Amino acid sequence: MGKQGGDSSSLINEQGIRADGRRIDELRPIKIEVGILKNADGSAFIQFGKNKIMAAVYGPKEVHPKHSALPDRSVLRCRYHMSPFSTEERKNPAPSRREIEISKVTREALEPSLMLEDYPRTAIDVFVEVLQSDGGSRCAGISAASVALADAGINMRDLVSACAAGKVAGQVVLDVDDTEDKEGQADLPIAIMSTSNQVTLLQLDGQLNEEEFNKALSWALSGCKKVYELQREALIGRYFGKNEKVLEVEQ
Amino acid sequence: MGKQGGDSSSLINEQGIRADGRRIDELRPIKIEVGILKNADGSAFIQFGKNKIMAAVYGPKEVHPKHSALPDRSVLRCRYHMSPFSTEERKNPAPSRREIEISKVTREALEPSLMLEDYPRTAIDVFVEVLQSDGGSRCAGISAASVALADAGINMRDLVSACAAGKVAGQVVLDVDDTEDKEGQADLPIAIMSTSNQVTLLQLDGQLNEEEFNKALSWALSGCKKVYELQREALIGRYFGKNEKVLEVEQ
Amino acid sequence: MGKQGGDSSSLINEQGIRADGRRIDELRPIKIEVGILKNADGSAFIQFGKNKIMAAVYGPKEVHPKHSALPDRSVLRCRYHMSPFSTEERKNPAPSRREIEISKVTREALEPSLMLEDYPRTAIDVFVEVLQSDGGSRCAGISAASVALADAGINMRDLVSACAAGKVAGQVVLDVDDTEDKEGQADLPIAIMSTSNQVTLLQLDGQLNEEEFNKALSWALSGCKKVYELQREALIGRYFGKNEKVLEVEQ
Amino acid sequence: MSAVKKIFVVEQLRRVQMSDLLARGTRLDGRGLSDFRELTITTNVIEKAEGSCRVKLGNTELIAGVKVNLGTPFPDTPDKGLLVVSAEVLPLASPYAEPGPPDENTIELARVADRGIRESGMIDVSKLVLVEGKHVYAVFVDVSILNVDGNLFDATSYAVVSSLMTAKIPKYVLDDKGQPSKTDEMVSLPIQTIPVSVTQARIGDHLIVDPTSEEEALMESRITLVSDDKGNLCAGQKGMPGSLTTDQVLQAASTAKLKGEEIRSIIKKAVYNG
Amino acid sequence: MSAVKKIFVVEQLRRVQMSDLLARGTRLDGRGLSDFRELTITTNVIEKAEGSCRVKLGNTELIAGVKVNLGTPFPDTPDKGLLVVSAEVLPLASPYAEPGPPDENTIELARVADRGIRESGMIDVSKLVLVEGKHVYAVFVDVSILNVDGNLFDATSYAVVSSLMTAKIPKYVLDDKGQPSKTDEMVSLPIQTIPVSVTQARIGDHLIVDPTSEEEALMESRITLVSDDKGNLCAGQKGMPGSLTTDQVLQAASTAKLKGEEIRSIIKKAVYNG
Amino acid sequence: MSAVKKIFVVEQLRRVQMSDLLARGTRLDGRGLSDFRELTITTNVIEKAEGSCRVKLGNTELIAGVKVNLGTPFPDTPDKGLLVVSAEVLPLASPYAEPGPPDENTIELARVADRGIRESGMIDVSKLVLVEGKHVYAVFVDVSILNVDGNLFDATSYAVVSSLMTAKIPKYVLDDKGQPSKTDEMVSLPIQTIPVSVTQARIGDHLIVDPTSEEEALMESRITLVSDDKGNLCAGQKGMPGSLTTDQVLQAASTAKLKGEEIRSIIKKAVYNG
Repeated sequence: MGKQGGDSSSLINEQGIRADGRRIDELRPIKIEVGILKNADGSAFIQFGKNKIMAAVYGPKEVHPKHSALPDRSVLRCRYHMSPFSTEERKNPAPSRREIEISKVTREALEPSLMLEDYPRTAIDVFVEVLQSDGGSRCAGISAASVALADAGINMRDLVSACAAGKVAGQVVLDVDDTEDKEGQADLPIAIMSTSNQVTLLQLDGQLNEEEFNKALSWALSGCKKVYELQREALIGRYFGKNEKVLEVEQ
Repeated sequence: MGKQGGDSSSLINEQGIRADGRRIDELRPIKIEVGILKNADGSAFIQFGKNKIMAAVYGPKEVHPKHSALPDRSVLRCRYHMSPFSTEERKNPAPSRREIEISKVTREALEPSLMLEDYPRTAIDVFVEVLQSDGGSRCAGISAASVALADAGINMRDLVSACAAGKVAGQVVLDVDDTEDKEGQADLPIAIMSTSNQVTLLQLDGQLNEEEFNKALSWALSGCKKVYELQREALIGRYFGKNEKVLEVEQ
Repeated sequence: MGKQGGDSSSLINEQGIRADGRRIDELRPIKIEVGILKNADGSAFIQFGKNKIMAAVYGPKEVHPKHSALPDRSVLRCRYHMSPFSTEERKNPAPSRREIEISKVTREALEPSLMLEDYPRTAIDVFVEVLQSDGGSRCAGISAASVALADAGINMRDLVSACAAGKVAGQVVLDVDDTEDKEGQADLPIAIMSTSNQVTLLQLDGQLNEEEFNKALSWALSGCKKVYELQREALIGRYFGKNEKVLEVEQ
Repeated sequence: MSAVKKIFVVEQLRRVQMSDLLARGTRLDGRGLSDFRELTITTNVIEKAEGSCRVKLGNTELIAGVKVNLGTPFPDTPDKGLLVVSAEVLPLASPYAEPGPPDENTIELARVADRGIRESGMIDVSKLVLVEGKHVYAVFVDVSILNVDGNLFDATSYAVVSSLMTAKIPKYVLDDKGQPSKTDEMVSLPIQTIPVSVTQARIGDHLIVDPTSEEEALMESRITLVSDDKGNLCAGQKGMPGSLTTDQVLQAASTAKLKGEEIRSIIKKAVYNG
Repeated sequence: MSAVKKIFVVEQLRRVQMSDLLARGTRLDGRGLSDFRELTITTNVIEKAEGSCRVKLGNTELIAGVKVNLGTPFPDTPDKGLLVVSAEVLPLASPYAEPGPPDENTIELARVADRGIRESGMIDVSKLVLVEGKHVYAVFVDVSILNVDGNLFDATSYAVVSSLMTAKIPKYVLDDKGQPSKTDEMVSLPIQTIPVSVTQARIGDHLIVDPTSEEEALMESRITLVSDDKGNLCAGQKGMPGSLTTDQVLQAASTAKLKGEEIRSIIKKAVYNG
Repeated sequence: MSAVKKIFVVEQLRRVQMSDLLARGTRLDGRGLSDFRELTITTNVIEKAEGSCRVKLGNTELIAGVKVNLGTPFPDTPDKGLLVVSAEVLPLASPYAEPGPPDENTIELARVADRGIRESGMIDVSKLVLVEGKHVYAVFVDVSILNVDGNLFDATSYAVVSSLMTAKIPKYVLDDKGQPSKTDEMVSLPIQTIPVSVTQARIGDHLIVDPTSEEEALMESRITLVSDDKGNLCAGQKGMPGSLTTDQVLQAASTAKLKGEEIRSIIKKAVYNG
């Protein structure tokens, strides 16, 4: 259902503080753990607010059936999936149309960052499993998947970092949570490659005028850059620091 | 449901005129347009009463998977499908058992006319899409498909022309429409190759005694021949006359 | 649903006689017919109480797709399926999770008996169709399938013979029927290769203490051996005696 | 000579042999062109079903079972009970049968069997109503095909018809709240006529009834026509990628009526004396 | 030279040609970078549907139909009617379209069209309620795509919007038992705004609107933005495995608004004068 | 030597090595034949679920979550609540796991876990009824398997049992119209016993508990037995295309009881002190 109906007046108080205590330009707490699944070639676990998401990478690997292989590069495949217990109401485990769409945009958000031409005739599988969802799960999943791809040693131009901005109670806010997504006016999830400022994911649900759109876009970009720092630290912690280092966002 | 229950007394008046104004041996208005889809190798659009049906042909073309190819001839494949908005109640887009059966008899009605042996190791795909249905859609679809096959340049012995007769309010009638199909006593759809008088489709739903059967068969055959004239004119119009000529049945 | 709820007091009377007149250690009547389907390479029909089950074998035969063949042995495939009219309430013909599990344990019960290494790069298909079910259909199906495999001439170490024991009204009983299965406390279906006493199927539904488990296991084994005698006699009758000899259990 | 060519030659030879036989009015198994194989119908073979039978037509063998429960009528026919005919060619039945959802051949088979029952008015579905628009009997006839040797259309139809004729269903009455409640009384279905299917195969210029698998492999087209007690045709289906002349259609119709009466008496005998 | 290499070379040549053209501000078919192809909308082409239209955008051609019936609202939105948008790329439409359940591309297409309608508030779904939590109108818009030549996103959106605008649905009233009953009166849907989708493709450094299939084969990324009557953006979707700079995103947003107004007037004209 | 032969030789060598170790009473990872790997159960890891836990059994790792809502009981058990156990081997978990509907292995896994819960009477389903025949609690336990390293049967069972033990579900009461209405009170599920699954693999003549993936690759058969608080066996499943002697079955039963008590105390500690 559209975002026009909700009474969102209680979502931001007069001091500009949101229902969960955040400022309008503040991210939820984020933790990233790297390399925690034994079998996967690369993996990462992200907590992004109440989102708990596991990402794993298998590959580069042989393609079945063979005729779906490409002669000049690897085939990137993604599955975004929600565990049945991850949502308020039990989710049917069969993939919904929403999950199929998010799987597609996740793949298209990650693909520009990868040097797939280095792995001809192979496939790279990315699996994103939402164990608990809380608004913004596609962004959190993309950020985790990019770290898992790095952990798997896939050659990449840059990490992909994702974050949403939106409009709640008439104001542009950073990082929309579940309640704000349902009762707010707009959600603008974005993914970027930070060093080159290239946008690899953009979706918009809900109404923004041109000024709000520009502001939301710029806030989302700055959110992505904070996520990027945490992704980098998690990878450094994994490879150069103590294992399974847990990093928390400081603002 | 069977055809026994309907009170069909109002379907033909005392002057022998049917609910839509036709005589008992009169076809509904028919228009055929040829070659109107840009991508298809051949196409035709038919209006047959309120039926609006698009037929397209792709092929001869490579077969996937390869082992389903035949060494001595082309494989003919047909899909008869109804758009969700084509019926009174919205139709689920997944193929129904009825559509699967009609796809099969459509293929078997067209196949005798085609020189499939001229195209070994290939496939020819025929797609019939019912955009609006009004009783007799399988016949109209077969007639359109045969024109589309000709438009695609597939070698053929003859066009296939289809038309139904039936029994309504106790009388044999030509070309049963939707209301007559639901409230009438019998429907006998027929397809023929006109020049050789070979029957390539025959189905019967509902009760006819031997005399009625003979009469209905002979009326249906004469209906097929009228359809054949229109098919021929449409093709001639397309290839020798002005493009997209629209022909109307004159009776 | 679990087996704790039923009031099973009426299932065995004071003389130790069960609802259908059997003693607690008595099998239901059993008939086995061999080779009754014309097309199958091997077949058997078993009546086991009210169970009526047909088993057929096709193979060894070519495998499709080819890459699922094994270089050193045949692939055994099993389908256990119930006809829609076989149960009290009409059964949906699509395979249920229960049927998929039973297909798997049936295959695993039969496989130890077969010399699959004698037929590399082939497949052997076993189809078990329950025409009427009455408790214990998986055991009856396995016993029939083993006879059908022998009828197909597949090299085997031994026949596989199956039978259940259980607990009803507080007592261990042999060969649980439908009512006893629903209202009893436990069901322990077993399959063995008789000459070597190897257990190839074991499942347990419901509660048995260690002593009851030992007793039920030993009773089920003795039931299997009676089934074995009938399987042997049916095969001898088929190949050395008069065709389609019908054998009844004598106790 | 390539393998493909060899198969063509063998098939060609069989075609010639068959053609010679048919020209002399006989068939591979010695039957005349309009002779059925032996038809055996054994009723009540599945005690748990409301009606059932096993049909053998030569080596073609199948079992039909009727299950009846209460259901809700379709919105556009609130005054009619439900009747659903399904068939499965079990993978036991032939080396070519595959497990899985029904393919187009099996769907056609079940729909043509259904059409014969429905269009003949065999069952008076208006008598299967307890509360109009709310509670009706739902009659399911399922056919499990055990062995395939040609002419599944007729064998399936006979099995469906015979199992419906033998069915005894529990009578329901309405309790004081208007809810249906089951009684111990068992009643027959409201049978109005006995539709009989007769399928003919065209091979060359000949029409033969009740083809075997071997004959079906050579047939160019097939026509199934169903007739009722009064000799009306009530359902029909041409099949296979070949054609028929109109004369052949008319000949098929008259054979269908004639042979239909013969088969009808076999069915009646099996059901009423069975 | 291998076949694969040859294809690379051909594609490379086309890319260079396209790039040269775009640098000069023009395209293969002579259009400017922000020119749409001719858009023709014919309304009420399916008389049996409550609303319908045929859309041609260049050679891309499709038909949308609206069907309305009564339904039960979702438990979490008892005060809102139902609106379901679906699309099928018919196998008639392209040599690459396959029959079968919708693939990820078609799912995305339908979801993005749906998003534009829903998030713009085009239909006031709160007015589609007869009895809260129990009886609501269920509006189905189905799109059958007949010929594919690029920019399915916009063509689909225009077809959905136009067919909703033309729809006349039967008015229901509640009878004395509170049950909905159909009247003869036909009413329009509660339209609040006309959302317009504008899709742009990035090829190299250039953004072009309304790409053809040929242009789509060379595009690196795609961005669809939907704007409403007041110039608000209300839905968006970046697609394809390439990226966009933030400047390109802002440029796309401003083009979407501008071109949106142009297209909106074509839609209005077609629907109100059609 | 062909590739296939080489694989046989390698497998043969591993088999010999394993066999030697087992004969000396030890295993590749140093465990004794009846030693479990370390079992770690962390409860309440998914705050949105009514109950949840993360189970690690060696490198096998999974998460279970309990969701509870209201449902309608099955017609044949109107006096019992609903309990549904499902499992998915996520494609994250192993290079051999494929996305898609559950295969026969996963179906068996979920059904055996379900059997242990159901047949032990762990949950008193008769207490999950609000209005007989109409409104009952429906308890869904879903298991997402994150990493596969053998013995999924036991790990899945422990996760299901522990998540059910930790679950707190909203209490419903009946309003004056007899409709269920949710209260703020949270209650535990009616737990009657703690069933414990113990799976043993036969390799040669040896039975070992809690096999790793490496051991499972060499096992000939597998037996899972579930015991309750009182030492009754309440569910069992032999698996894999090998056999067991009756002595091995009896030995497995007695080991299952013994090790079951050990594991039960680990579960209790994790849930009650967790």
